[in-house]
Amino acid sequence: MAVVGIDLGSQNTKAVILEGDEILGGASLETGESAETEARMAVQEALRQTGLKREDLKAAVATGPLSVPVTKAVNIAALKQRSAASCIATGAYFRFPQARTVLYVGADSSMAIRLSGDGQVEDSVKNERCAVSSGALLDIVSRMLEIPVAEMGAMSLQATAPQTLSSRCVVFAEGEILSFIHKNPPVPVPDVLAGVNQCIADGLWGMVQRMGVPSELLICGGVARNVGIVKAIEAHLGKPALVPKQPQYVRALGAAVFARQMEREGRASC
Amino acid sequence: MSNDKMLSIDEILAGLKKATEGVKKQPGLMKSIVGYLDVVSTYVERIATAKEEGKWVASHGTQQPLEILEAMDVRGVFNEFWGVVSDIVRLESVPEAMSVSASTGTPGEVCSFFRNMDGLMHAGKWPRSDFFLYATSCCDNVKAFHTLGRRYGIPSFGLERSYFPYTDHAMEHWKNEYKRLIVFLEEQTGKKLDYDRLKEVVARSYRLTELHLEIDKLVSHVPCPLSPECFSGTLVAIRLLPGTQKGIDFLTGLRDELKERIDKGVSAVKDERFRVMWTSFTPFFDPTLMGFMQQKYGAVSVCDMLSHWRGDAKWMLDPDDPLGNLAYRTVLAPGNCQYSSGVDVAANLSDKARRFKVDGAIFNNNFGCKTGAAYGPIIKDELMCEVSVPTLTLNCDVLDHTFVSRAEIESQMDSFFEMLETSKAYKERRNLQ
Amino acid sequence: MNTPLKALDEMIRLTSPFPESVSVKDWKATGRKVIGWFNPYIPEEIIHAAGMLPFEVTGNNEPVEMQGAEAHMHSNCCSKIRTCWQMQLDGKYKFLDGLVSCSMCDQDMRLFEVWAYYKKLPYMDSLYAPRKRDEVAIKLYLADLEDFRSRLSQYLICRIPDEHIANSIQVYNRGRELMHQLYELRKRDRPPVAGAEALEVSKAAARLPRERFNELLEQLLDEIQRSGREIKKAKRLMIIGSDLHNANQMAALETLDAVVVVDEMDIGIRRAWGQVDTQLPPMEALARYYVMGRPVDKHTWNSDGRLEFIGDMAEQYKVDGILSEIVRFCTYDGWDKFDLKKQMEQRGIPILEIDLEYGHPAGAQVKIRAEAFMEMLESRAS
Amino acid sequence: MLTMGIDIGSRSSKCVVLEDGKLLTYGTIETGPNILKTSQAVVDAAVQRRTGLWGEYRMPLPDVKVDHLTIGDMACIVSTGYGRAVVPFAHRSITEISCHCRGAQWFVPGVSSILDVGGQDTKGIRVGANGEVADFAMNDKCAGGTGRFMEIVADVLHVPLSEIGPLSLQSTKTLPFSTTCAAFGRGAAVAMRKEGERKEDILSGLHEAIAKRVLALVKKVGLADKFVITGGIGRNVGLVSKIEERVDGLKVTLPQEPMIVGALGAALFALDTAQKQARAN
Repeated sequence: MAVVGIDLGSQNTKAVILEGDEILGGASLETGESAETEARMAVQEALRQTGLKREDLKAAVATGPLSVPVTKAVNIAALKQRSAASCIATGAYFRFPQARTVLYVGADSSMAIRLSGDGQVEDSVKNERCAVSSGALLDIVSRMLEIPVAEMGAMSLQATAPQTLSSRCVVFAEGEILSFIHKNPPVPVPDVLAGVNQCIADGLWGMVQRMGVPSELLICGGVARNVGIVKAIEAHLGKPALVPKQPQYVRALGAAVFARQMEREGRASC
Repeated sequence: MSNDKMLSIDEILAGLKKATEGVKKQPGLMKSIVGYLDVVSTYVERIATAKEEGKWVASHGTQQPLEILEAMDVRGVFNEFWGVVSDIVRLESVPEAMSVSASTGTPGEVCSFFRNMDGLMHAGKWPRSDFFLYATSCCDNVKAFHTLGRRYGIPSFGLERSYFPYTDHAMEHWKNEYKRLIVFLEEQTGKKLDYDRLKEVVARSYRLTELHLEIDKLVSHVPCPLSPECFSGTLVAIRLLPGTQKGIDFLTGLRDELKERIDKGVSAVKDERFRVMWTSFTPFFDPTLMGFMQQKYGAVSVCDMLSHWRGDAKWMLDPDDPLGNLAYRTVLAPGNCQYSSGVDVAANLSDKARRFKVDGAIFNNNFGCKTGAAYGPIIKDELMCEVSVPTLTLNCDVLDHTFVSRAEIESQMDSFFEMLETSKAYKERRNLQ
Repeated sequence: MNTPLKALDEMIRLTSPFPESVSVKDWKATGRKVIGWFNPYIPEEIIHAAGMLPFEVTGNNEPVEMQGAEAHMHSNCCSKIRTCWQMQLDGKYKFLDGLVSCSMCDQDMRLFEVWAYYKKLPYMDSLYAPRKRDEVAIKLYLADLEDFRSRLSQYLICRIPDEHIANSIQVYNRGRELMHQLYELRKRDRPPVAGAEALEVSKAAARLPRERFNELLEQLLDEIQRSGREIKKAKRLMIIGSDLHNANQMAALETLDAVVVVDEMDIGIRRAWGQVDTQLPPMEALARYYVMGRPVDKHTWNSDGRLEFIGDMAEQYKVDGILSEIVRFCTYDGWDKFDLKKQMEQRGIPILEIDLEYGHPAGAQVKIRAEAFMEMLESRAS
Repeated sequence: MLTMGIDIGSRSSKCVVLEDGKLLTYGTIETGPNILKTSQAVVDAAVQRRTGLWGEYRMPLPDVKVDHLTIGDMACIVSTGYGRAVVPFAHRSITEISCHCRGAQWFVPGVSSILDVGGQDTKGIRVGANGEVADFAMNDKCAGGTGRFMEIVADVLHVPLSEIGPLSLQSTKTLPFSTTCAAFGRGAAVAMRKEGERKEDILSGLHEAIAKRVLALVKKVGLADKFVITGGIGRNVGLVSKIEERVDGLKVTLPQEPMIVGALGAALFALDTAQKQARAN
């Protein structure tokens, strides 16, 4: 029985189709005007990959940083809304049951979650104001330095003398970076990027610590693809962290797992 | 003209009158809401009419012995309440006042209660005050009273309370401060304090305390009989009109209605799923939030830190020593619990959580409140290990509704209440499975 | 540009690396205790009289990256206490045997609580300092001081006698006297020391055994006399506002054509002003000095005196402009801003307000303001 | 005598050439990652009379050939703005504060208060009796009221910066908007969109919030007639109208070309220096 999980992120909308324990397909497309449309398109794309039809989807769960109803989008009778935290936790636990702390880093917001042994959320904290601890800064820097976000992580690892950003404010951090590249001679790009990643990682580490010192830390969300940030967090952690192959799908996967549960509990039929 | 957005006292009065008419028509509310709004309107009206009635007006902060003011025909304007009532009447007023405050150079990072006052005074919309009264410990913002007093030529008097108020010399000093306050008031008003009248006021104030404690017991009943519209009823009576018959009548009515509701099995919400404690202030910045939480999550607000009485609140030690009683009262009284060490506040709240059978706590981390910002985590950790009550920390501004969007709050509450439901402690508390 | 000051270099050597410095290590090596404090209303004399080293808990010349401090205090706390707490988390303050704070500044008190809750030290104490300046306040404060002395005595298992305190008062008075002399020298048209150097001196006062500090300061003054050292800059500045321990940041400002000749900081001028009355019983004398003996500070409710003091100093030191550096979220400085600006304008002294995070360097944000301010002073002059 | 002013801002760069204090030509481009290239490019833009940013020219320019001009022809060049320190061929660098003050008076004689909303810094300036900077204030340690903040929001709404102004004027209700944090502001905008709020209303809320903040800054130093808004933001009719609502009947004066006020001020300072030198020898 196939089910779908939909994640309405602030930058990308993702859909993951799950059957049993197998992920059949996953799609992600940029968030634009209407949550409804994107949800529909994402599901369609995912269906296309699996060769399934809309009717084959027996249940759906939608989630995201904002609880926006998308019932119209995917006309599946059994559609529920689950909170971001639960879906991240469930998605993480599904593949990495050993994870005890989950750090989710999205475009605008990030979240640290402590899990119980059976994958339940024990505590969670969201990023604070005036603290660079989300992907926001990465986009800005990427546009400023004309470097694709995808390459920023790898590039930062070539840093020889990483710069320290003193400001925790996204805009002022940008200002500081400007003053680096406007120096004469300009600071090498990798050193700037290393500083950016370090700054974000420090902000995130503060959140992780609120959940207590983690035994096993899983990092997910789109920004987890930035190896520079992951490395910087691992430096704090003192050991490798768990990172899924496609970290950006964890929340959608969690939603799918909830959908599967619904479907199994037979709620889908009624 | 942007200044028009800022509320004058007359507009507040009008707004409250309108609200009173509104609730009379609105079905499903507690009867006491009328009395509630009456207490609030009376309070504001007393300030508006003070001058023509030959009374004085004192703008003041927390920890004031309002009974002394009452006995000396001095009517208080509690600066924090003024921000709260502004939000009830018109949400746009406070942000406007605070931008005026910013234009005077006051940083946007000090307490909004005071920035609101700062802005309204600058725009000439603060209630005309004869003098300012303020007190410590903890909150450093009270310095604003002296600062603004200096700026607008309003005499001010500050009461100094030891950080640890229970030592003999601290209590002695605190009581002595009240004596100095009386001297100050007598100089300002040219009237002598009538101690017999003070005793009567104090006696009525103590009656209010007793009623408050009765009401607390009723509210701790499961399911909770108290609806959001009357949530701050006790606080309003105790903090605005202590020692007045009006206050007593209102709380008596509230108590009786709660009894009645319990007997009839009426509760705040049909399906009470969560009992919530506010571990700093309640969400003044969004007056509709509590009602919303009930509807969406079945989460009922049962208690908060602001209306907390320390210990057993038996402060009437010696009926013939009103000052001694009051000195003791103000350190026990609601609204003063937070002026203490985080560990002490956490202990008080843990005890409260037990008594009110709380499932979850919400800590409003007011951007401008340094005290809260620094002891929020201690309270959170204590509640978890003492009574296994988890806390949701909301970063917000105590008065400014624009600071954090409802969508933001909702998404955090979604996560929080889903988490609560699956937590072991919750299941045990509700003996589920 | 200028002859180095040997005594100052020695102070810096002894107080480095910060905080567990050469002198702290030497002190601990002899089995003696170090008591940390972080509020100007804690009388170092009493700790000194107990044979312990009073050490001011602060940040220093480098910004401290927040890496978990926000787990115990939210990021809307003053960045000074977050910095100190982060340093504790980083193990920088493990040499402390005890900690004393004061509720005069709520943030200082909260730092103390967080410390007591998450990392208890053998001796932890706090006292209340009054926000008023009168006889009643002195009485209240004196009572707290006596309690403090008793608790410290219990910790020592030996009563701290009045004579010891009297002796410590002598030592600290001498230190104040010497620091005051240095401030006097900075009144010269060409001051002998830069603001950054003077800041290092007053920081050392709260980090070194006071006797040693006094010796070095005597040397320093002597060196200045003999070397005829002088600093030639176009503009004279005054720094006021929050306690900033970052001398690099001040040095960066002094790379402009200006020198800082005076300040209004608890860690600066207030350490150098006034004397504890040696005729009175020592404890009472201390209470009097700490409540009323120093220039009015921002913590006092009635800060009229503070604003007046700032104006008077600005005039006595013939400053061209005032830099008001305020650590973000500081309530006390926040509420003085408006009247401060107004009163200084009445005196015709331009004032530049800079908001910053504690310990952070003078980045582009600060530089541009300072440079524009200098241009403004320039155009006023011409 | 030719003098040049170059304003390397955090977002855009401008270059102005004066002939004996009269505007000869100017150009504007976006600030690129490499400041040296940018300063060259903006000079080219000026001599080619290109304004990359806000489209068509606003200022009438003398009808003479200028594309042959080089920096070598300049008697003096003054740089200002974020990158002022690294313009290789500048003889002097002066801060934006002084330059905006000077430039504003060229456009609007008798100006007394200036608001400049830059990418990183927002400035309020009070002009003294003799045209000197009498007082100034810049945004405190929060970026809420900066042009960059506005861009970040415009960006998530997929509206080009040049269009947010006109669009916001079509708003029917002003949504509450917080300026306390760029990342949160961005999130809030996305949230409102997802809840089906109209871009117009979101932008109107944004402009309202920013107007409050930036005006507080000017009022701090003293708001009086004539009040001038400089910088690219002067082209944002949405923000300007919100500001006008809040200046108690005062009229907002816009320079013909708000973008180049800083660069023009720099060019005027360059003229002073050049003339001094001329007199010297």
